[in-house]
Amino acid sequence: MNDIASALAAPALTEAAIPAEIFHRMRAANLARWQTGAQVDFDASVAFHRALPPHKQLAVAMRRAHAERRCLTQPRGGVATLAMQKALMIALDREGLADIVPTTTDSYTRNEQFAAAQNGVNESERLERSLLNGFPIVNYGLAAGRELIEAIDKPAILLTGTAMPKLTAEIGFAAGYTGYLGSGIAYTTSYIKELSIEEGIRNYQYLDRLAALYAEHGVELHRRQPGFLTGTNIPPCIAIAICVLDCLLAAAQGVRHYGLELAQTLHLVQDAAAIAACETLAQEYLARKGYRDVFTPVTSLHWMGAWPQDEAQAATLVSYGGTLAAIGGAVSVTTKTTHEAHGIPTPLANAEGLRITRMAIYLARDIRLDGLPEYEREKDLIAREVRAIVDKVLEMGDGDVAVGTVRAFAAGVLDVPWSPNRHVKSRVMPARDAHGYLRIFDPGALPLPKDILEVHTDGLRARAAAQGVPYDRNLAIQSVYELSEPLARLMPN
Amino acid sequence: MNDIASALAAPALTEAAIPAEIFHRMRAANLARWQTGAQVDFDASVAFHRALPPHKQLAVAMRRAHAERRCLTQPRGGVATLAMQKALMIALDREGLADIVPTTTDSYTRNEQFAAAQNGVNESERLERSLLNGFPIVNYGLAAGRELIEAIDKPAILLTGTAMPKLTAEIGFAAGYTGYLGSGIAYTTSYIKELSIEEGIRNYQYLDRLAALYAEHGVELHRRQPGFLTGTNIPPCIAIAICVLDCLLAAAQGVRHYGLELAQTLHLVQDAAAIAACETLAQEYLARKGYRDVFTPVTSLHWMGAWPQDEAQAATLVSYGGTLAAIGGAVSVTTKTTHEAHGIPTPLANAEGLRITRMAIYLARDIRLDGLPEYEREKDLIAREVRAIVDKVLEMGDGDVAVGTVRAFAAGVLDVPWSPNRHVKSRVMPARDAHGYLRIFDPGALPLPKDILEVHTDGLRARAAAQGVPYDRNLAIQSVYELSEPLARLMPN
Amino acid sequence: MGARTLVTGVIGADTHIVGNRILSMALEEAGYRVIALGALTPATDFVKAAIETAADAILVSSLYGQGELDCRGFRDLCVEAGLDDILLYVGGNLVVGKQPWPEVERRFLEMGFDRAFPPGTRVEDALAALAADFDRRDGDPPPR
Amino acid sequence: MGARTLVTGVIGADTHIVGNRILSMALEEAGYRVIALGALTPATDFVKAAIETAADAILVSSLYGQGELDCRGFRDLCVEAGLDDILLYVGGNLVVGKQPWPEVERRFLEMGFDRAFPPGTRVEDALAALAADFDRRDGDPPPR
Ligand code: B12
Ligand code: B12
Repeated sequence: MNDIASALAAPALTEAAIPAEIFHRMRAANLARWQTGAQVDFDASVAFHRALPPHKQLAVAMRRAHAERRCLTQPRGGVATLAMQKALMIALDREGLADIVPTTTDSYTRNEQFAAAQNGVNESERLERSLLNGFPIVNYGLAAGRELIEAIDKPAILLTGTAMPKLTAEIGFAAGYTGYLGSGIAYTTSYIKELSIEEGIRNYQYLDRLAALYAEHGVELHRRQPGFLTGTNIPPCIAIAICVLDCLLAAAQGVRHYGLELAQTLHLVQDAAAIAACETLAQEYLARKGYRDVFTPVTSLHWMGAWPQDEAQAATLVSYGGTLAAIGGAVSVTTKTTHEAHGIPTPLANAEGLRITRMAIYLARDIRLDGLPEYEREKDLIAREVRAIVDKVLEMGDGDVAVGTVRAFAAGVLDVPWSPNRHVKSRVMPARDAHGYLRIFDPGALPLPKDILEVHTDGLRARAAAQGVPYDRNLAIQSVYELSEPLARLMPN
Repeated sequence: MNDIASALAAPALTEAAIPAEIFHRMRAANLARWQTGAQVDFDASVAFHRALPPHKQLAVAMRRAHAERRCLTQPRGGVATLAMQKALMIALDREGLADIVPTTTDSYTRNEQFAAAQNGVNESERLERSLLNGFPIVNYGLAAGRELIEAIDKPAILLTGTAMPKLTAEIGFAAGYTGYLGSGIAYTTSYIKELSIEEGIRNYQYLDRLAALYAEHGVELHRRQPGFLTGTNIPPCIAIAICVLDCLLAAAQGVRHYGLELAQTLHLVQDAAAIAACETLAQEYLARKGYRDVFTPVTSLHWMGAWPQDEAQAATLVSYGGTLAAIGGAVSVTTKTTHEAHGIPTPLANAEGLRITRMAIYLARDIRLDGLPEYEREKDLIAREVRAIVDKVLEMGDGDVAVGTVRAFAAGVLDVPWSPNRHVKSRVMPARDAHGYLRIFDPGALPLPKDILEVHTDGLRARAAAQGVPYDRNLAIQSVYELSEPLARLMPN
Repeated sequence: MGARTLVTGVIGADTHIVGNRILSMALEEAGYRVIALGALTPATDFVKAAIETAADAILVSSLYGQGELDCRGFRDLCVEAGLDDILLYVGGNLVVGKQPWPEVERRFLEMGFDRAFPPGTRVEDALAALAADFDRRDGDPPPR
Repeated sequence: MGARTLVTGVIGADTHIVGNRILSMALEEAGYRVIALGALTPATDFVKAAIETAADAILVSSLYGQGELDCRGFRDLCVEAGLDDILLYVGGNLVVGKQPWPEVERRFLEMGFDRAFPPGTRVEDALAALAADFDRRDGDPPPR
């Protein structure tokens, strides 16, 4: 199907906005791929969105929170059946006081295996427990989506970790979801094995073009980029470089409201610096490309790497995750739970994670690090790293972000650690240094200046020395496990 | 009994060390007050302490942690019977990874109602659950204490919130406890209604003289001052002023290892500033009085005011409590649990609180705020406040700390919020300001300079304005409840 | 009929004065005559004060967990002193540890308290209960 | 006898490659010949690879929770392909949500896996199990 879609799109890949009538034909082809696609009526959808009260519109909520320097809370959450999903979303809204209520789609839907998803629904109903890791919204279709939107009193966002978002997005927006998480570079490098970066970019150009179409009709949606990538020790410079590139691609399609996500490193100074640098750099490159009116709020994500089995240790990661987001000045935080290492949380555990986080935000609401020497240094470091990478990508694309990105991944100039995707070199190897900063052990072909790489290497050599272990790749592997280790090993008496 | 003891002491109150042979007679009289007193053999006790391995000596552990910039964890914990107490201490050591294991005495023992304590033990054995809020170590005596010390592989500290520590300390030290929490000013203002400040000071002069006697025999004990006072919104300047005065009184008796406790305000900057200022100011006044060799490590205490009933919110206070202690550079942290608002925690919940805290310390281990403008400002503010109070006290005592303290409380120059003690004016009223700092709403007769009081008043007026409430005493009462409020009220969507 | 008189205090060896003081202030503001005995108050002192002031109710606070021991026989003390049906409330963290409230409540009602209040009770709830109980009593015929 | 051959991969639509990759690296370092199929691998691809490489064992990873659906009939596929008694391991976060491990383990053993490994298993445990099972098999008479 993607081939048809891309055949319909501009023959050669470019960042340029998809022309209206080509997009029109692309949509028709897309919606024809599964029966529920036929339920989508664009004008009716626009009308529905316009009728939504402001407090159920995520774009409004994010702009307000940004203006008032508040940090909103949002969990993840998806289960197999409509009844279960409705109960979950209500619990997150009421018991969890979530400011933003999610619908996470299941992994069959993410890979457009709708028949398998249907089987998952049936089995879940038979066994009366969810056998899917998310809600198959494409199978359920428009009416079910509307039922969920009406069941809650908050804005809703679709979390669909996929490189193939086109049907899910059409149905989700039509149902009344006002937020959509996903992007062409980030998700293609992290959620799929065979799909090329080019295809992934094309698929999200469709989604961004669709969001822009809603905007043309007076409906501002919250598009969001999942900068967490593989969630596994992603150094801020890699996450932010890809945030910037995905953002430029979205802006080119006409998107003017684009959130940026950063997974926490769990180092207070590095995270605060990364959050600040992320928005500054996005705006810097948007301005360079001539976009002066794109809103780019930053969302901070609770630790995305391996979690400890001990729920006490996990509670700390949840609580600290709220602290980091608040002190970093994030506009929202995406929460996890004490069940993280074990499995998808129960609604109760999920709501509890939200409250732990919310309390942490309250306590740190007015704390900022501006003026702290170490913080200012780290911000500058990150900015220099990101510019080195992004400038090179733009150069390789002769100014075209889409083309530059594809070439850069082929060359390893853009690289993502621990990527499942065959089209990503995944040579870059991050590790945690002596002071808890995430640094780069092996840069692969990342175009980072020598003096910057020394900062990384020094910290990592210091760690190896402090632990009395050799300075080798095992540092990177140890760092994958580090925060999941039991305290008796992590911090013995 | 206290009358005899004080009659035996120097007739008029003074800070001067109790002369050896007078102290000898005081000890004899004291140990004769309850049968287990006869079990104390000083030389045998000294021998036992000398035979303890270093890792079971709290003085050694605190000095090491201070040198290595580590933050040790210590819970509270006391139950009625020996069997229960032993199981509790083993759980805290093994399940909680506590660096310091406590024995909290019950409130009858704290008030020397040993017959009532015995009844509590009997009832607890009959009903097979603890009806006492601590362990009655005086009733159980020396052998039981030794059994507890031998059951664990960590240093042990006695937590005995009392103005009458003389028998408990004799038996505790003899049993092999290497740490003792308590001081004449702090506990007399917070734990008793009728006893005069003078009596309380005399009682702790006895205890400090006893610790010094052990030191003379080559046994360094960890004495510690409970700067948390009434635990209810104590502004750092009041806590630290009393830390300094209690410390000077202990030094005068010959103590050279004296820990200082500060309850957390739950404001990151204020707490870090208070911890730093506390040690600096203690050393400043010790030097002024000519003591150059007193070790004064600071311990940070988890929130000591009213806790939320919601265990999710409580988990955040526990976790943040570890973060604040680590970032503040405290040498140890005293932990609470998710049960705090409900009742004395189960051993499991207590151990869980320790692990939540320990994980938080690990994550923030290398974070410091030095150079952060707001932090440096707050440190200076606290220093100026403390000097204003302490200098006035020393002046009122014509240089004698004991005399000055008694006169200062009579005049309200020294004052403690929410004190149960008739001899404390308790006119001072703290409240939380617009940015979460603990400030002083009504200073009573505290000798704080006008410009400083304005800093306090401005922040509180800002809060009243922000909340649209009148600027009155209710701010102080609201502030007592604030952190115990459910999130739906504290931070609505 | 003049203002009702209430005796308040924290029973036993219990130093927790904050909640009791806030409660006493709130009761005064609500128009009651309040005899506040403060922290660390023996059971007998409550009764003595109630007699001396012809109190209508005694509000006992216990936070530290040993209230289960301190409060035993409290009603008997009152009866012996001739305060057969003075209104008796108790509130706070009444027992040691987190225990199911209904069970704790039962224990204290069996001790003869008219009402027991769980941890974290707010003053509004205390005021409402007093108002209700006094109203009922005003309705009742005077005790024999 | 040459090095044992192992097929590894993450089954179904599951993208979680980190643990599977670390595991595969560790198996190679331990001297095994490892055919790593990576993430998002259909059950049939495991079997195909096992036949082509005459593998001694298949190590299936499933982290995302849908393994309970993806792994059904896995042993049957092997049997149909003539791999009647190839050693089958499965590990990861095998089911949706936090469920009691013994029950989860039973489910996967009933599907025909020789061993199932709980969340957070370390590579050492995997290596130890393989060594033990291969030793046992070396002892056994060759299958009919
Ligand atoms: C502050 C505090 C202290 C301060 C007290 C300062 C002072 N002089 O008042 C200090 C630090 C000195 C302290 C000491 C101790 N404390 Co303390 N303390 C607390 C804490 C954190 C808050 C209490 C508080 O002030 N709350 C705020 C006020 C406004 O609320 P309140 O007291 O609950 O009162 C309200 C309601 O209960 C109700 N109410 C109260 N009485 C009554 C009566 C009636 C009739 C009615 C209707 C309502 C009512 O109305 C009040 C106003 O809203 C609580 C835990 C918590 N709640 O978070 C522990 C707590 C009460 N303390 C406890 C203990 C055990 C102690 C100690 C024995 C030390 C120890 N072993 O750990 C010592 C006491 C020594 C002694 N001799 O009593 C335990 C009691 C355990 C239990 N019941 O199972 C608690 C619950 C903590 C815990 N979970 O372990 N403590
Ligand atoms: C990192 C991570 C991600 C990354 C993965 C990056 C990548 N491409 O690999 C990203 C962010 C992309 C991601 C995405 C998703 N994730 Co994820 N993720 C995690 C997380 C946090 C860590 C996983 C990890 O790398 N661990 C470190 C490695 C070293 O350990 P490991 O993977 O467990 O593997 C070890 C052992 O399990 C064992 N092992 C593994 N396989 C085998 C096989 C055999 C035979 C043996 C013997 C041993 C063995 O050895 C390995 C090495 O020690 C876990 C939660 C956790 N564990 O903390 C969730 C988790 C696995 N993810 C989960 C989910 C649901 C998802 C999503 C579906 C999104 C969603 N709905 O929330 C998507 C997946 C989409 C898709 N199509 O698959 C759930 C699974 C739920 C369940 N089973 O009930 C988890 C448990 C989180 C949770 N509690 O909800 N995730």
